[in-house]
Amino acid sequence: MSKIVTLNGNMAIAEAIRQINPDVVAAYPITPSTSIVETVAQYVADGLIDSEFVCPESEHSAMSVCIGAAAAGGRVTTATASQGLALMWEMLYIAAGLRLPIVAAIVNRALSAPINIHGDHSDTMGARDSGWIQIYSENAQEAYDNFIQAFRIAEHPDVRTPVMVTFDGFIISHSLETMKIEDDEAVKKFVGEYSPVYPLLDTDNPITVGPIDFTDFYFEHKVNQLEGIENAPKVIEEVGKEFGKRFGREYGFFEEYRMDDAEVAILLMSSAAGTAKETVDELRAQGKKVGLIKLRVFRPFPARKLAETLSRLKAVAVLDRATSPGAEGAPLFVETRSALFDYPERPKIINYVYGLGGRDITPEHFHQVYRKLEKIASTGKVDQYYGYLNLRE
Amino acid sequence: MSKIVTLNGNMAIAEAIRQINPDVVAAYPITPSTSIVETVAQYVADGLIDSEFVCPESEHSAMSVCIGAAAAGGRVTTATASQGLALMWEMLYIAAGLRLPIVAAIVNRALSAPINIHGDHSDTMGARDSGWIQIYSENAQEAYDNFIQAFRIAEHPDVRTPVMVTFDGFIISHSLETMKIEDDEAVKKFVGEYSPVYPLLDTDNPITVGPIDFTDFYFEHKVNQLEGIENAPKVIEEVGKEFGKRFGREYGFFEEYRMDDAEVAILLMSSAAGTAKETVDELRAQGKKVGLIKLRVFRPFPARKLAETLSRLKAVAVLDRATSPGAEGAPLFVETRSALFDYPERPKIINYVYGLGGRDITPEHFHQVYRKLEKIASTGKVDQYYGYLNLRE
Amino acid sequence: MKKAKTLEELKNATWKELPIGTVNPDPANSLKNFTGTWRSGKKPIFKKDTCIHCLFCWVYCPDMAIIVKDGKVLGINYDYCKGCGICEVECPTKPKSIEMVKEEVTLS
Amino acid sequence: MKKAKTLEELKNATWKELPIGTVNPDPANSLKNFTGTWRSGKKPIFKKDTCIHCLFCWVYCPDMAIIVKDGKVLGINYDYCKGCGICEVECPTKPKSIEMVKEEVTLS
Repeated sequence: MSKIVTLNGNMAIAEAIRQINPDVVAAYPITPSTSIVETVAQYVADGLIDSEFVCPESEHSAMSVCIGAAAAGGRVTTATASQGLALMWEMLYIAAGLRLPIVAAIVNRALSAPINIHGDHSDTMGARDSGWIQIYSENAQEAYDNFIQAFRIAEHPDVRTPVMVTFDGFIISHSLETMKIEDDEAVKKFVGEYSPVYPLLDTDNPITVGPIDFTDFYFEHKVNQLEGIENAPKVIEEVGKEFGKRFGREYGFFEEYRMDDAEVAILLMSSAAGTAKETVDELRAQGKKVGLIKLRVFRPFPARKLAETLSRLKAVAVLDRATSPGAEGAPLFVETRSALFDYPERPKIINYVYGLGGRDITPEHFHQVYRKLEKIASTGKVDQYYGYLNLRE
Repeated sequence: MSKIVTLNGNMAIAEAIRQINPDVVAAYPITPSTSIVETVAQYVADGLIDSEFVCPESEHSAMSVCIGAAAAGGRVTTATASQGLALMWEMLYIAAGLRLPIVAAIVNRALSAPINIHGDHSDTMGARDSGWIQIYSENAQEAYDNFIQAFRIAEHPDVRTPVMVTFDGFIISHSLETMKIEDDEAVKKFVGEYSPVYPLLDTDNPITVGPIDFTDFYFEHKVNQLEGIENAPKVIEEVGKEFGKRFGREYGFFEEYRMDDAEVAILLMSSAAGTAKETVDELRAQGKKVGLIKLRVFRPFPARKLAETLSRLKAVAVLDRATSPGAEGAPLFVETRSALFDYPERPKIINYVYGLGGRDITPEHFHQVYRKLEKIASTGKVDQYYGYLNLRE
Repeated sequence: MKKAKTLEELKNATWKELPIGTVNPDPANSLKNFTGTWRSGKKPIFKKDTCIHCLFCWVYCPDMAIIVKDGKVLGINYDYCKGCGICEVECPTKPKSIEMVKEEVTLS
Repeated sequence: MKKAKTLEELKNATWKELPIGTVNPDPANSLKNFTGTWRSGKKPIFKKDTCIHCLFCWVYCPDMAIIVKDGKVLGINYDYCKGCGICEVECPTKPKSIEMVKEEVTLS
């Protein structure tokens, strides 16, 4: 039986880990992801799960343990944030290169310097070339749902690629929310048994993984790796639909909120979508044709689907919770503009950076953005393509 | 007196470090950058320079030492490659966030897995959000010239931002080349004396750097940081012109090779430009209107200047020596398409990934690309926007 | 060598007004950050009669809550005591010279 | 549990034909990689008369160039000797039981 409970994002992930009971959990505590790992350690100590819990000396080592355990043939998970993900960075590429279906919960937090423990997306955006699938969650319910689906996606024979499920630090990780936890057996059944492809522990078929690879094979191995993430869209879609059938909450690449006859829209990810939806409702009540697109899957980037939806609009504001210093705009903006390049009719697109280091974003700021979009839609002119929201300028 | 010598890329950088005699050099050896650090260590041991040479236990620590020494007020440099840069990744953001004008020579090498020691751009492309200025070099001469200019750019009062100067592993780092080394005194004079802004060793004005910064100041500090890299274009241009006046080799954001009346062009970076130029010459001899753009400065990305040049063309092929798994194309391609977004008349743009893990690229492959571009230019049709060069498919 | 603005001058500063590189121009400003406000549940009581002034409490305190003068422990500075209790744990005397006692906290 | 193709089958393989995850299906294939071809300048000569079979050379050799059987050093396997000379340095006998001597190399 599913049950309605009050949990925060971290507790919801810990619940999912308890239900899935992975073979190995290797993690190093870091704010704001600590309570995930702490709770799982308690579950192991209490005998609720029989996962091998490894607490190494750093996040670099935590990911290394995950890689070793996954290469051995285990179902493996971890959790981290910010500097923790940054210290794992070298090993992220190795997990993906070895096609190991590790699942990681990443609690988004700003990167130093200066030190800040609050939420923004600079950590996972910085890992956007690492080869991992990236799924962003609006709230604790989505974090829980996405984390469960992540195992199915990562472990699918056509994918075999690691997945990170992210949600905003403190705003989601530490705020209590009324949500649904599904029945233990139903979750176990949905996730299913894991069957590794080339486990190192299969001593009858000895292999080497990650060997030295000179100019004669590296290129082929890398393109072979890319096939996994290129196969992911079909699987992400199937798993999202099946999850919907079983549990009543269906997932795709992005959520379209009141987009049917929208002329202008905001595109963003994660927790700010909640506030944005309220603003959309207010403006819709006034008869304005505004909508919202909440991107769920950033890697693989659903460029064609997204471009198709955006190309029908007059003006779009892409809201990034990260920067790409020296680039012409933040990451989501750049990839969105690029995706629309070949369309003869394109909306005007502007970019706002918001919420760095956990800075609040409120309905007032969304109103400001929609006012700007309406002006652009009516005049056809963009005076400034890039700006900041709620910054002291 | 300048002199003509035969050096490889690493020796050229070591020569520049000898001439500049920085206060601190902190580095950990890694293929193919090792001989830079090895040679500098020898220079220190032989008393040719009085730099403090620190050999820490990892690249993470090497960058940490650089940060400490630069915050103290020193002129600081390092060198690394691939997994070394990957292990520094966490600290790269901190160097940039603290606005420390560290200069690093990065010898481009493919990232694991699988292990490979040859050249591609996955390492520095993965650091494109770190806040560092990135300058790519075609050959040893450019590596030397760019490295010298990097100190002027990094230390300029309006910039105060770290700079990485990159060149391709083995192809440039280990291949001998006839090049010009400028006079010691002329180089010292060009680079000038370094005057830190807020040195920690200024005990009369005690300060704290990199403190904890909550939601009240982090956003402002980050945008304040961005000002440095946004001010860089003017300084990069001035320094490149001044270098030209003093030493006869002028530098800008990109080199246009036979672009005057070109209708199609290839855009790429680093060592492959040499081979591409030969191919352009061959095709020009046949009367074909083909050209080449070799991008030198990737961060800050010269989006406006580049778009202006490209917008006049019929078709462009962007050649990336890195991938962005799950994105719609590789990094240089995505940013180039995005830069051209607002132009009513845009060239057709296609993307090729080449040379991963050091795979050769030869004139034959450039001919293949130009043939494709001519077909696109004449038909106006793109059948496939993304592909690989010299891959076993 | 630039003279940085003080923290007071930087209050509500825009991004343009901040010194570059996250420089905090106000040395030792952790004195102004009263971490004692984080304390909840228990607080340490110093008992001078049994104290042997080994300074273990001072060494182990993660903040600056143990008041020491001329090598002698004088008491607790509650402005900086987070209530972690390590001072009591590490105190070697019998009975302990620092004891954690219940503290009623009024949430402001 | 999938049976991977052998390295021989994978020679000149396209990216589509490779096993996923950089799996190398050929265990212990470093045996086929003759690192001795890297050697230049000097090679080790084993002198059995003074050898005390302490196996220091075997322990220190970074490759598999020291031939040992039943706890006894039998000689050098030049297929895997890169010529680093650590065996000579670490040999504790006087005179040394391994000596590095000049080797003429013909570049192929």
